[in-house]
Amino acid sequence: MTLETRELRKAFGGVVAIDGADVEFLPGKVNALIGPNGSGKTTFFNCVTGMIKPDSGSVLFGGRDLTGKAPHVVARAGVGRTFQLCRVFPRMTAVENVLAAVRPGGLVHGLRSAHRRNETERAHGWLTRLGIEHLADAEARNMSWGQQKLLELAGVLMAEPDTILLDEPAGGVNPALLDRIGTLVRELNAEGRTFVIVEHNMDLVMSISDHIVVFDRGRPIAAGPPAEIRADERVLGAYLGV
Amino acid sequence: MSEIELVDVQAGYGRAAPVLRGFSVEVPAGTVVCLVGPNGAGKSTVLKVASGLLGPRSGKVMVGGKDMTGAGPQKMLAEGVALVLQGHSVFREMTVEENVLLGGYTLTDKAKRAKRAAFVKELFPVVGERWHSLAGLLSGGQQKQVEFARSLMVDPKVVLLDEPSMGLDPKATSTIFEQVVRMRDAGTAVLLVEQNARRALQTADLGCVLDLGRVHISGPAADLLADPQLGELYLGGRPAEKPPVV
Amino acid sequence: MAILVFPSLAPNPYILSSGVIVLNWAVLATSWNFVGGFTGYISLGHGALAGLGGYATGLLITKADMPSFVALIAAAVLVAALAVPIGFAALRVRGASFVIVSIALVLILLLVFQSWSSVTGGSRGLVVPRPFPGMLRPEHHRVFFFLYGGLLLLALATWWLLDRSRFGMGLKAIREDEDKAESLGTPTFAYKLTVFVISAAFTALAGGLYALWFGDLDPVFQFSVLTGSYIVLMALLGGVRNLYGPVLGAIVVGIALEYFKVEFGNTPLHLVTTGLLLGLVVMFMPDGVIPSVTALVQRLRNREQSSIREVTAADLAEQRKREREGANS
Amino acid sequence: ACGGGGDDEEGGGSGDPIVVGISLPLTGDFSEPGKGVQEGYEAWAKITNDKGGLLGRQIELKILDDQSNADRVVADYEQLIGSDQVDLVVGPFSTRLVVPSARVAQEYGMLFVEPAGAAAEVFNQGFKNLFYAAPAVADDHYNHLAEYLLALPAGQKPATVAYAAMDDPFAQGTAYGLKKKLEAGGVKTVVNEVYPPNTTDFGSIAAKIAAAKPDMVVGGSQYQDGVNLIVALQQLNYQPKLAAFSTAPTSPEFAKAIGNKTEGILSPTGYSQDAPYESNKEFVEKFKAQFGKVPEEDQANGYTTGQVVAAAVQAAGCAEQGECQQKLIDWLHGNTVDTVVGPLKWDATGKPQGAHMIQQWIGDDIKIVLPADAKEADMVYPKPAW
Amino acid sequence: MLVFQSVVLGLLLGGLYALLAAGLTLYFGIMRVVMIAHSAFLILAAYLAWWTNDRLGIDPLLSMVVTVPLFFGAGVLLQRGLLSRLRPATLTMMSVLITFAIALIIEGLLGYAFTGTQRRIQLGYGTASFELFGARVAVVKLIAFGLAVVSLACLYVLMKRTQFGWALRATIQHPDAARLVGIDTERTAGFGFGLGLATAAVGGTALSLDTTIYPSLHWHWIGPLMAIIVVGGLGSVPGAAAAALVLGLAQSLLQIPMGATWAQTVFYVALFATLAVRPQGFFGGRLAQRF
Ligand SMILES: Nc1ncnc2c1ncn2[C@@H]1O[C@H](COP(=O)(O)OP(=O)(O)OP(=O)(O)O)[C@@H](O)[C@H]1O
Ligand SMILES: Nc1ncnc2c1ncn2[C@@H]1O[C@H](COP(=O)(O)OP(=O)(O)OP(=O)(O)O)[C@@H](O)[C@H]1O
Ligand SMILES: [Mg+2]
Ligand SMILES: [Mg+2]
Repeated sequence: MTLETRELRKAFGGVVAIDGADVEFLPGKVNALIGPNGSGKTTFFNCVTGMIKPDSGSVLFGGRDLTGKAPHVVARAGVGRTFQLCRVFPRMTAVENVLAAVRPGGLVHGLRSAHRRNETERAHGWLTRLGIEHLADAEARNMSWGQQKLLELAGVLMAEPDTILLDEPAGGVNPALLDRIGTLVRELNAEGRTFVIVEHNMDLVMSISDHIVVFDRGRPIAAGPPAEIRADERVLGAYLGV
Repeated sequence: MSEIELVDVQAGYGRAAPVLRGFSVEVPAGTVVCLVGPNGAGKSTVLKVASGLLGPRSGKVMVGGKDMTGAGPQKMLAEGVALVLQGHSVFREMTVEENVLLGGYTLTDKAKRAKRAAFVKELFPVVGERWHSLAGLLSGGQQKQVEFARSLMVDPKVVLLDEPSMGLDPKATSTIFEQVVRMRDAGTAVLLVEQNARRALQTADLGCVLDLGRVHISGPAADLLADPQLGELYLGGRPAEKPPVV
Repeated sequence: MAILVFPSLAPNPYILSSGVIVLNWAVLATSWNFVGGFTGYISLGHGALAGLGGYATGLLITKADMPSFVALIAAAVLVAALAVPIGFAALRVRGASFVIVSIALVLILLLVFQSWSSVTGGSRGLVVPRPFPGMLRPEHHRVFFFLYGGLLLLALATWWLLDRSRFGMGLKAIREDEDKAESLGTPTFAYKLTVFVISAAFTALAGGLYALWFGDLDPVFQFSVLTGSYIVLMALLGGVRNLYGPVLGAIVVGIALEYFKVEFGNTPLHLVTTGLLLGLVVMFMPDGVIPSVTALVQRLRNREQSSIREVTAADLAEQRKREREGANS
Repeated sequence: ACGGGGDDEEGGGSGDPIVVGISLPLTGDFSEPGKGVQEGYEAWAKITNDKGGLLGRQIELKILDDQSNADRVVADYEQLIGSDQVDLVVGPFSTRLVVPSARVAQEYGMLFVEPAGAAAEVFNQGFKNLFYAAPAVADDHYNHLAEYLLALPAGQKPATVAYAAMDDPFAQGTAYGLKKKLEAGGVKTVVNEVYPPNTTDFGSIAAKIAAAKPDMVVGGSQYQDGVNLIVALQQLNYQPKLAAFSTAPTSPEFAKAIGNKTEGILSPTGYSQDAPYESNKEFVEKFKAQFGKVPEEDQANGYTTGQVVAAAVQAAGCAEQGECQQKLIDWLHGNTVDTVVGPLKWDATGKPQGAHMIQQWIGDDIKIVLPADAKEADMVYPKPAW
Repeated sequence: MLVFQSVVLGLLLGGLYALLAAGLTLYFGIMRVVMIAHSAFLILAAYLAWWTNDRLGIDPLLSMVVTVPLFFGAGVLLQRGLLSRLRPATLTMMSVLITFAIALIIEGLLGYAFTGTQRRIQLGYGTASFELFGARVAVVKLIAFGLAVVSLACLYVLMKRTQFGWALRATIQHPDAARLVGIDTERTAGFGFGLGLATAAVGGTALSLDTTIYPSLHWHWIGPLMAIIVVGGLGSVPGAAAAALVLGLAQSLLQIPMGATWAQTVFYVALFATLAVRPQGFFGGRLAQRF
C-alpha cells in the first residue's frame, strides 16, 4: 500500500519543522528519507504515525486518510515504527518486549494467553535473526545501547506491519551487525514489506534503498533512485556537504 | 608517559557478573585511541570507568601518572578528564544557552567562558540559531551537536568520546572528526568509541578491539583496518569490499 | 483454604471481626493492583472509590428501598459507570500529576459528601440498615467473612486472568513506556480506562460490603487519603507484580495495624510506625516482599548467575554461518 | 457464643473487680475532650474504689484509644466485649463515635451510658440500651437564653442575628436550637454560615458577619474554631450587642487565647464547679486532689456517666455480661439518678430531660447568669465592646 | 464593601498560599519529587514557632532564626539519606510514598509531643488591624503576606540568576551529564531540597501567626497547594505565585455566595480544568512535556 502525504505542515512556535511536504513512498520497496539534522525527518514520522497532529495537510495510506488519527489506529492500519531515541520496555525481558507487540483483536482474543507457544517461538525467531537471541531472558534496561536498538527493531517486526518506518536503525549499531540488518531489510522487503528508513549512514542507505527522498528545511528537495541522488547537486550542497 | 591509563580493570553494574574483565588501555598525549567492538562489549563501560562515573571493582585508573582509582567525575574533571556520553544527555528543560554555558561550569573566568561560547557557536551553526530554545525540543542530531559543543567549553587534557557521530548528518560528522584531529594536534589525549569504525580508525593513531570485556587485539589503527578477519567480525564493510568468502 | 477454616478457629468474635477487616484490606489492595500493578499508575485515591461504593450502597438501600445485596451490586455498577468520567479526567495525565489528581479526588468527594447533607447526611453520617436484622453479632461476622472471602477469590481470579492475557501484556507495556506501547498499536487510553473501571468496580464492591457489615458511614473516614495510602502500602509491601502480593501485604499490614493499636493504643505512635514501615519498604524493598525474597533465594542458590548468555562476535559469526549452511542444505 | 460467663465469672464474688470497658479518642481530632472524659472516668473509679467499690468489688477501667476514628471505635468495643469480656461498657466521646459504638453494645445486648452524644440523631436510631449522661441534648442548650431574649421589651430585643456553626452534629445542634427558637420569636437571621470542622481561616466568614452588622452573633463552636472566629471578628472591629459561643468560652485558656477581650461573651454549660448538688462538692474536692486542677465539663460528663452506671448496678445488684445488662437498662428507664450535674432522667430513647445553664464572662471570670434560680451574677446586656 | 473586604482578605490569603506552594514547585517541577510531606513540615515549623512563643515568650518571627537553618539542614539530610537512594526510573512515584511516610511520622511525633489539641499563638498584636479604603487589614495577615513576598522574590532570583539554580536544574535533568560538567550533584540536590524546606519554615511561621494548628492539619493544605502548583505550571515559581493569588482571591470571593465549604472546591475545579485544557499549567510551564 502506498504511503503518501499531501501538503503536510507542522510548526512549533516559530520553527517550521515540516513545510508543506508532498511525499510519496514506493510500495513494496525500500525507501530512504535523508536530510541534514533538524530537517524534519523525525517530525515527519511523528506526523505520519499520529504521535503529533500536523497543522495542515493529510497523510494517506493505501488511499485511506490517516491524518490526525491516534498512534494505535495508525499502527493497526499497518504502519509500524521505531524511535530515534530507542524505546524499549525497560523492565520486561527481551522476549516479553517482542511479545508485547502482538496486539489482541477482540475481547476474547485479548483474554487469551500472552505466551502462546507459536508466538513465543516466533519472538525467539526474530531475536535470533537480529543476533540477540542470547539476551532473550535479560531485562531490556540492562542492555547496551546497540542491543536495545536491535530489540526495538525485533518488536516492530513481530507486529508484522505492512510498512515499517525506521528512525536511524544504524545509530550506535556495530558495523558487522549493520550488514546483517541491511540484509535483513532486503529479505523482508523480498517477502513483501515496504520500508521507509531515516538514516545518516550513507553507505547503508545507498546499498539497500531503491528510492531516496531528500529533506531540507521541512520539505523534500529531491527524490529518486540512489544513483540519481548521489549525483544531484542540491543534495550534495544541502546534505552531503561537499 | 600516558595522559590516562587503565590497568587491569574489572568493572560491572550492581551485583551482576563483571562487564570488564581485566581491561587495560593507555592513551598518550597527542594521540587518538579508537575503541571498537560489538554491541554490549563494554566500550561505554570503559569510558565510564575512565571518567569516574563508575568505580572499578579492581584495577587502577591513572591520570597523568597519578593514581585516580575511585575518584568521582568532579575530581577527574579537575584533573582534566572529560567525557561526552553516549545517547542523549542534554539538559532537556534548559535552553541551549544554559546547556552550553553549563559546560563551562568549572570556569571562573567569565570572559573566557564567553569566548568559548562564541567559538562553539561558530563551529556548530545550529547552536547559535537555537540559542534560546529548550534543548529537549531540538532534533536528535541537533541535541548531539549541543552536547558536543558543551564539552568543548573547557579544554581538557583527556577527552573521552562515546560515539560522538551517532545521529549526525555527514556535515556535522566531519566537523566532529575535524575537532578530534584538532584536539590531538593540540596535545590532547583522545579515547574515541565509534561504531562508524572504519572512519574512526582512519582518524585514530591506535586502535583497540574490545570483545566481552577483554582486549581482543590492539595495535596501530592502520593495521587493524587492514586485517580482513577483524573487518568481517567487527568493522563490517560494504559487500563490494568484503573479501571473497572461500 | 485458610479462609474456610479461619472462622471456626477464631477464638472469639473480636478476632473474627479483625479477620473481616483484614480480608477487606486484601480485597481493596488486590483491586488497587489492577491499576497500580498493571499500568503503574499509583492511585492514592482508591479509598474514595471504596467510600463511593459504601455510600452508594447505603443510599440505594435507604433512599431507593433496594434489598441490601441488590443495592450492593447496583452500587458497584454505578461506581463503575462513574469511574468512566473520573478515569477520563485522571488518566489524561501521567506519573506525578496522576497522583495529585487521585488525592484531589478524595478531597473533592470529602467536600461534596460533607456539604451535600440533604442527600448524604453530611457530617452526621449515614446509617446503613443491617442486611440480616436480628442476627447476632458473631454470626454476622462469620457471614461477612465468607462473603469477603468469595469476593477476594473473584478479584484474584480476574487478576490472574488478566495477568497472563494479551490485554494484560498491553497494560504492562503501558506501565513501561506508554508512547511506545501506543505506537505498537495498543489503544492505551481505552486499556487504561477499562482496567480502571474494573478496579473501581471491585473497590466499590469491597466498600459496599463494608458498609453493609459496618453499618455507619462518615465522610471523614470514608474519604480519607490515609485509607488510600494504606492500600498502596499493602500492595507495595507484598509486591505489585505478583498475584498474591497485595493479599500478603494486606495480611501483614492489617495485622500490624491491629497490633500497633493494641501496643501503642494511647499514643499517636501508630502513625509513626506506619510511616517507618512504609519508608522501609520503599527504601529497601521497592519491588515488594515476594520478589525480594525470591531474588534472595535465587542469589543464595547460585551466585553470579546471569540471564545473559555471553557470546563473542566470533561465536556469533560462527553460529550464523552454521545457520546459513543449515538453510542451504 | 456471647452468652457471657467464662470461668472467671462466678456470680457476684467479691474478689474479682468489675471491669469497665471504654474506648476514647486519646489521639486524633477529639483527643483533647477525649482526655478530659478519661480523667472524669478515672476520678470516678478512684473515688468509688476509695469508698469500697461497687457491690463490694473494685472497679477496673480498661481504656482503649479509638484515634477519633469510627472504624476503630467499633473494633475497640468489639474487642472489649467479645475478646476481653468486660463486665460493663460506657461510651466514647463525640456524637460521630457514639452511634456506631452504641450499635455494637446493642447487638451484644449491653447497657450503654455515654457522656457525649448530645446531638438529636443519636436518639432517633432506635437504641433501647443508650442513655446520655448530661442534662440536655444540644438543641436545648440555649433554651434559657432564648427565653430571656424573647422576653425582652421590643426596643431592646436583638433584631438581627448571625449564626456560624461548625459542620458537626453537636456544634450545629446548639446554634440551630437557638436559631429555631429565636426565629419563631420573630428575630431575623441575617447570616447563616456552616464551616467544615477543619477550617482554620475565618477571615471570610467574619467579613460576612461584620458586613451584615447583626445585633447578635451566635457561634456553634467547639473550642478552637470559636476562638478563631472571635479573633477574626475582632480583627474586623465588629461590635455586636451580644455574642454567644458553645463550648469555647468555658475553657480555662479562653481568655488568654483571645487577648483577654472576653467581657460579656456568653456560653451554655451543663456543669459548674459551684453547682450546689451534693455529690458535686465531693467530686470537685477529690478531683483537685487527684489531678491538681478543677474539673471542667468534659471531666464532669465522664464522672456523671460513672455515677449513672453505678446507680443502676447498685439497684440491680449485678454487673456482668448477659441477662444482668437488661436489668440495668430497665432500671434506668424507670428511675432518676442524682449526679454532679443534678438529677437526671431519660425518655424511652435515652434522651435526658433538662436544659443547660448560661454563663457569661463578667470581669475576669465566667459566671452563671441564667436561669434566674441558679445565677451567680446578673446578665450584662448589651455587652461592652471587645 | 463586603466584596472589597473579601478582595483584600483573598489577596492576603493568596500571598500565603504562594509562599507555601513555592517550595512544592521547587521539588516537583524542578526535582521531580512529589513532596507530600511539605505541608507536614509547614505544620512542624508552625509548631516550633508556637512552642518558642509559648515557652520562651519571644515573638514567633524570631523562631525563624533557628527553624530556617534547621529545616535547610533537614532537607539536605532527607535528600542525601533517602531521596538520592531511590531508583531514578521510579523516582517520582516512590518519592510520593517516601514523603508520605515522612508526613505520617511528623504527624505522629507532633501528636506525641504536643497532643492533638488545637493550638494558636497568642500575640499582643493578634487582633490589631488598620483601615485601608474602607476594608480592615489585620496586622498579622500583612506580616505573613510580607514574608511571602520577600521569600518568593529571593527564591526567584536564586533560581534564575545564580549558577546554583542552573546547577540544580541540570542535576535533576541528567545527573550523569551534570557530574561530567563538574557539578557536585549530591550537594546541589541536597541544597535544592534544603531550600524547599527552608521555605516551609518561613511559611509555617507565617501560618502560625494567624491560625490554629494541630498535627493533622497538613492534610488540609495538601489539596489546595497541589492544585495551585498544577494550575501554575509545574516548576514555575512565578506561575505558582500567580495561581495562588488568583485562587486565593477566587476562594475568598466565592465564599460570599457559596459558603466556606463549597468555596474550597474552586481549587479542584481549577485543577481539573487545567488538566483538561492546558496540562502544562496556565501561568508557567515551558515544556509541554507530559510526566
Ligand atoms: N516538540 C517540538 N517543539 C519545538 N520544536 C520542535 C519539536 N520537535 C521538533 N522540533 C524542531 O523541528 C525541527 C525538525 O526536527 P526533527 O526532529 O524532525 O529533525 P530530524 O530531521 O529528525 O533531525 P535529526 O537528523 O537530527 O534527527 C528541528 O528544528 C526541531 O528543533
Ligand atoms: N546500567 C547497567 N546495568 C546493568 N548492566 C548493564 C548496564 N549498562 C550496561 N550493562 C551491560 O553491560 C554490558 C556492556 O555495556 P556497554 O554499555 O558498556 O556496552 P557497549 O560496548 O557500549 O555497547 P554499545 O555499542 O551497544 O553501546 C552489556 O552487556 C550490558 O548488558
Ligand atoms: Mg530525527
Ligand atoms: Mg555504548
